[in-house]
Amino acid sequence: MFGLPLLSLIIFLPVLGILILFFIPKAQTSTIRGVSVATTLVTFLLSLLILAHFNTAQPGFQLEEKLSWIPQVNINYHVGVDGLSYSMIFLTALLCFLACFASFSIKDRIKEYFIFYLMLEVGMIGTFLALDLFLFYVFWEITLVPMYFLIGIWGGSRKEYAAIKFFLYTLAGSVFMLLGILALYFNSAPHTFSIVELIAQNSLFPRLFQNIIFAALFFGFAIKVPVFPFHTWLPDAHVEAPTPASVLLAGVLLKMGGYGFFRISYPILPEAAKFFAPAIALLALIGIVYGAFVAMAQTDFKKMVAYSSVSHMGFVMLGLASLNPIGFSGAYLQMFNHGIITGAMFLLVGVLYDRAHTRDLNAFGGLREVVPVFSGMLIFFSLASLGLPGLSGFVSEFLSLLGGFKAFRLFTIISVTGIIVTAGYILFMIQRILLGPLNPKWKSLAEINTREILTLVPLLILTLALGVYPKLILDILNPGLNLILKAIGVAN
Amino acid sequence: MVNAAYSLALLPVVGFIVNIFFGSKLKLKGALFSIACIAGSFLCACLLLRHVIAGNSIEQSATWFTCGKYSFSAGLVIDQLTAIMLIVVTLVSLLVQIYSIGYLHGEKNSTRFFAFISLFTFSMLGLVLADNLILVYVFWELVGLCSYLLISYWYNKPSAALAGKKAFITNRIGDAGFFLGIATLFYYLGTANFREIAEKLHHGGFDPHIITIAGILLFCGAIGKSAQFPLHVWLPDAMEGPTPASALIHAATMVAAGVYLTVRSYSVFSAGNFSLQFVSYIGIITSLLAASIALVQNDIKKILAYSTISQLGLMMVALGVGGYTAGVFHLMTHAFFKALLFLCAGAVIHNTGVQDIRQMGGLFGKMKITASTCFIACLAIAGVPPFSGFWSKDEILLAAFNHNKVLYGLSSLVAFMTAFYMFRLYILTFTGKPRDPHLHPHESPKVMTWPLIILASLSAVSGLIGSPLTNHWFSHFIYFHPEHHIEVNYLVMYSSIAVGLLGIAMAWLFYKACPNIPKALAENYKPIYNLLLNKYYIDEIYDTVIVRPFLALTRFSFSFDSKIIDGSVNGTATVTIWISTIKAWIDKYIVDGLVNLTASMVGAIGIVLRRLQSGFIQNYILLIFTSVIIIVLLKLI
Amino acid sequence: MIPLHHYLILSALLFCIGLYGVFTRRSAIGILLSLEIMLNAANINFVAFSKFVTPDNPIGQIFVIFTIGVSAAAAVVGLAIIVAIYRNYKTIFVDEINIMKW
Amino acid sequence: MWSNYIATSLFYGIAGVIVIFSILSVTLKNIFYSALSLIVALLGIAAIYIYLNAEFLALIQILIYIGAIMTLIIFGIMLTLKISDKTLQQHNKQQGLSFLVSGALAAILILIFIRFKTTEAVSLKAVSLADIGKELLTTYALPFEVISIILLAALIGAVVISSKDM
Repeated sequence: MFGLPLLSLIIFLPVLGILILFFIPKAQTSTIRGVSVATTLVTFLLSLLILAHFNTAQPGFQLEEKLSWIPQVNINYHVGVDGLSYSMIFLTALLCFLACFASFSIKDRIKEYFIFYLMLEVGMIGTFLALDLFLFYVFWEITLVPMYFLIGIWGGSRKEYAAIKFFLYTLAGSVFMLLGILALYFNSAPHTFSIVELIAQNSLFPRLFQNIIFAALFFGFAIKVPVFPFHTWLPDAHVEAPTPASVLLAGVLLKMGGYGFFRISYPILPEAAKFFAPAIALLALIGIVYGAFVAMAQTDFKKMVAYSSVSHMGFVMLGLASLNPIGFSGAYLQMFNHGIITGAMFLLVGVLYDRAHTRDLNAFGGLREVVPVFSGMLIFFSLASLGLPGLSGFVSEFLSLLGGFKAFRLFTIISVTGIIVTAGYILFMIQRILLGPLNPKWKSLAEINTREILTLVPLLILTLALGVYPKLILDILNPGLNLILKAIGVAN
Repeated sequence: MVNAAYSLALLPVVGFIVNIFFGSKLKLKGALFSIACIAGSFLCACLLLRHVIAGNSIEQSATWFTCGKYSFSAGLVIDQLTAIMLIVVTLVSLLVQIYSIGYLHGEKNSTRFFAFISLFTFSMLGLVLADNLILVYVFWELVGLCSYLLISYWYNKPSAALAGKKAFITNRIGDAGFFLGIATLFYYLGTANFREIAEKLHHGGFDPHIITIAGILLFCGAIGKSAQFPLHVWLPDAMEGPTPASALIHAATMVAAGVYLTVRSYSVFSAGNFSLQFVSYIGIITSLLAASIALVQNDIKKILAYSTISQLGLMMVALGVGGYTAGVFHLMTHAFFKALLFLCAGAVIHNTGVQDIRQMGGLFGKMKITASTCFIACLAIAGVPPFSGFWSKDEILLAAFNHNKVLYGLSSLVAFMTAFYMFRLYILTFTGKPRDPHLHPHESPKVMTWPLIILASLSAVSGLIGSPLTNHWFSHFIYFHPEHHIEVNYLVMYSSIAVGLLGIAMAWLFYKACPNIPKALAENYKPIYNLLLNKYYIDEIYDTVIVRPFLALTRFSFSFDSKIIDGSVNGTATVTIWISTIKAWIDKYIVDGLVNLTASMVGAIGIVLRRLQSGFIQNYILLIFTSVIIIVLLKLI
Repeated sequence: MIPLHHYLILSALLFCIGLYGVFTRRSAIGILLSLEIMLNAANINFVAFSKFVTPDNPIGQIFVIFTIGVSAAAAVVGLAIIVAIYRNYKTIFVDEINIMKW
Repeated sequence: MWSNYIATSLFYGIAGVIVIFSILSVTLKNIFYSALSLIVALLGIAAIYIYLNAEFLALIQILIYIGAIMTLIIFGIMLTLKISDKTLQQHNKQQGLSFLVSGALAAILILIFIRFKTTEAVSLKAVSLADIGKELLTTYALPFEVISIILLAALIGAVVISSKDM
């Protein structure tokens, strides 16, 4: 429309918000919040506008923009959108908009907070839209900094530890990723950072080279996802981060890892993808079962949700490793659904924590009597999280497992125990918080307020809609996934 | 007609939505609305039944979503089996809801109950209507959810909360197997649609081992949902829920879903080479186990729960020995009389406030309608002709007789025990003199008794449709292999009557004529008595063998995670710091030593020059200009 | 007619007087005053050179206009800073303002 | 020739006044008197501008320096009351060295400047105000605008810095 560079617009719109924020005195909190909400809202509307200009049935990238950036080394500002990135942008824009409301409970250094918040949005959207590996890496790193500060300044009691751990851990992964990217650049002919061109010449890379690069990239992405032995930064970061940061961390940042696999590792290094598939499936299996086990043992609500993320993201890896359309759809859908459901779960944890100032599961009990609406919401999203049919989590877990079953029978059979344990810890959590006799300490606990309800309702509707009619999103994803499968060379 | 099917399924959803969102305002009106919705569903079900009896069937399917070349469809199928199930579900649901108005009278927020019941009805109808395994799986879990919600309806009671959780997780274990079964079939046959599966299997050419494994995996789901051994433990605990919910979910409909699934996918079972035996073995083990436990239980609902498990086991036996029709038939009659029994028990509990049958007694005089309907239900379950249970049980025994004599003998034993414990219950509850003077029972209101009367009449006569009197109409209506000629085996029939009557007589002897016998037996065979009373210690065994090690394992995982994995991360950091410390030492004393030497010389000079570093800006300016002058002078010279 | 070097000498003297003030004054306002003297010395040079070197072109004068503008700005901002410092430390003696001094 | 003579001696008189009052301005103990002496010196410089055929500058010198900047400085002195207290040491301890350095610098500069012995200007044509205006708004339009912005920024900056909140 009007020939606007929609993608650049959506990436850099939050920058405009940041610039405006610079000129607002820090005392005017309501103006600052208003500007931030407006920025995220416009970004979200832009994401809808992109959908209107986006042909979902057409595979490949659309609305591409390409500008020469550093021509000496063939680095371009190259962005484009396809079904895979679109779904992630939509998720990012939506969660940013909603978490912005949850940010109202932040009370100190509001201006700095929102500046970092919007900066984070720039990085996230940019990562999902970049088609140039260098640009991708830049955006990828941009997300680190604001998140570091969000955790380190507005976090909980062990915030410094968590923030530094998060930063160093993910940075360590990024270094390997950068090495991988550079190796790809120097081994392509002509030297290029363009993802599209690299995919086109993916058959030229020798097998050993592919394996090494895949492993390097794997570190970068796997730490972000996080895949089993690299997951320990996640619980710490989640527990210490303020609610909106947790939402974005779980909802979007983890997806960047999965997105990296889909967008870069798999199509560019198909031989390695096949070679490593069993190993990834094994890690996924461990992640699913082990994450669920550890979640079961938690007494901290937020930590439990954090470990459930480890378990749920295991399904993404399982679907990825399966290398078939069902598994891929399941994995990608699981990324999207996990963003929505776990985002909502973190919002709910935040709602509870704001009122009770504790997250100890054993400290609650019988809250259903006092806060029925909150309880309804919590039960709804918990059920979605445990994969109840009719809600979105089910479809993706089902497809991941179904895809995994085709490729790795034994692994999947063991993974299925994960969904049993998941039911266990989720219901155990519900039992400890909502059921049982009312702990008299919470007799006058305040009910969830309208702002918080309105924050959750869009997520609720999406969860339900995607659970009942997953075609809505699968139709957007399918062309992109088929293209990746074609690039890997798996017969569709 | 398709519209009827849609409105049949969607009306309860309307009831659910209205009640869950506006229930707190609507109160009784919400309940009535929900009943109206179910009544509408029931009418639709009747219409559909007529349509099906006329020889039609409906099948409709649409693409749900696609992944690459794989397409998942959603659709409904209405054939004879579905039509019967629809009638059973909607009718029992309708009656239970009417009954619940009376039962939950005065309960705070009772609309929540109606909302959940409506949701359950929808899910159950969806389960029955679904035309493929994946869709069945969806609704399968949804009914499990409703069961969870209704069991922990009184959420303040910790035991109710625990029971709900136990039910859900136990079911999930079965569901995991169910899922794997679906996956196996999906990839092996390329479809999950029941009709297509049957067609493909009919053409043959499949590895029977894989089909057997698939069948057994599917049956895992049924084991969980229908509370078969070894996953039966949740059903007795589920009695923590309100009794009407138990009647609908844990007696009549949901627990029968396992049987329904086995029936629906019967082609898979019969194509395998061991799966049917497996079904019958599980069925008979469950049946014997539950019936023997029921002999000595004292909680009225627990007895009924074990009875339900036992009857479901019998249905499985029927299916396992090829009695396809018999299984479905018993499912239907059982739904009526077991729902009736539960509702009667509910009326008793509602009016007396106790659940222990040893505290009851002599209620017949106070609650005539309840007692007489309960009597009819007991006759039906005990297998006394012409009540419904007789005809269906007779068919099961006949099928077992034709197939395997040992199973036949054991099934007869189950029938005997059933008759015994049911009449033990009846005699202790309704006859004799009141044992507890504090109880002041009275008859329930009409809104509760009418459903009892309707169900009682159904329990009495519904068996006739499968009896020789109607020329086995039912077996011509629902069948796996069409059977043209059905012979009546009088040996089986008479022995079945005899077994039932023997059980009744023994109950009368034990609890009416010589009340000392049970006590003496319990004294003399104390280990056996305790074993039965404690349900073979299965819960305890599970607790020690599975639950505790599992929880220990979770704690171990967590400490493993925080100590070893996270420890290695932190360890890396620590090691880095150590290395830095060593490097710092080297830096400080060796590398820096040289530097320090230089530095100390510089320092000596610095002591002199530090006076220049006064920190006063004007001093600096002065120095600057002094330097300028010096430079200029140097230049000039 | 006054020769160019007279003007220049005058300006040199003024410059050095101003410099002396900058060196010795303790109060910031005093330093500011001395700075103004130095600026004026420079201005005199500009105008003088303008007259004697490029008589047809008023570039020197225009430069002085700019210098005056800048010095006005400097004085304004400088005074504002001095007033703010005075409000906080109750002194404007530069050797007593040592908050930034380590 | 007399007029020339008078003009020359007047120049030296004015120059002397400027130098003397400048010296007073940097040495007086009372900062207020220093400011007043500076005003006199500035007036002298304005007169020097007239000698240099720069009447416009002379006007500006009086208007801006004396009328604006000095007024501002006097206000500044009044706002910072304590500093004009006579009991306070107004000069620091490096006066001797300072005198030497500035004296040396002055000597050097004078030695250098004395070589510029151009007596006569090439043209005695006074630069007209119109010329200056034309140049300012054509050739030097950009610097002119820049200086306006600098002034504006200084204005705002001064208000912000000295506002009570800081």
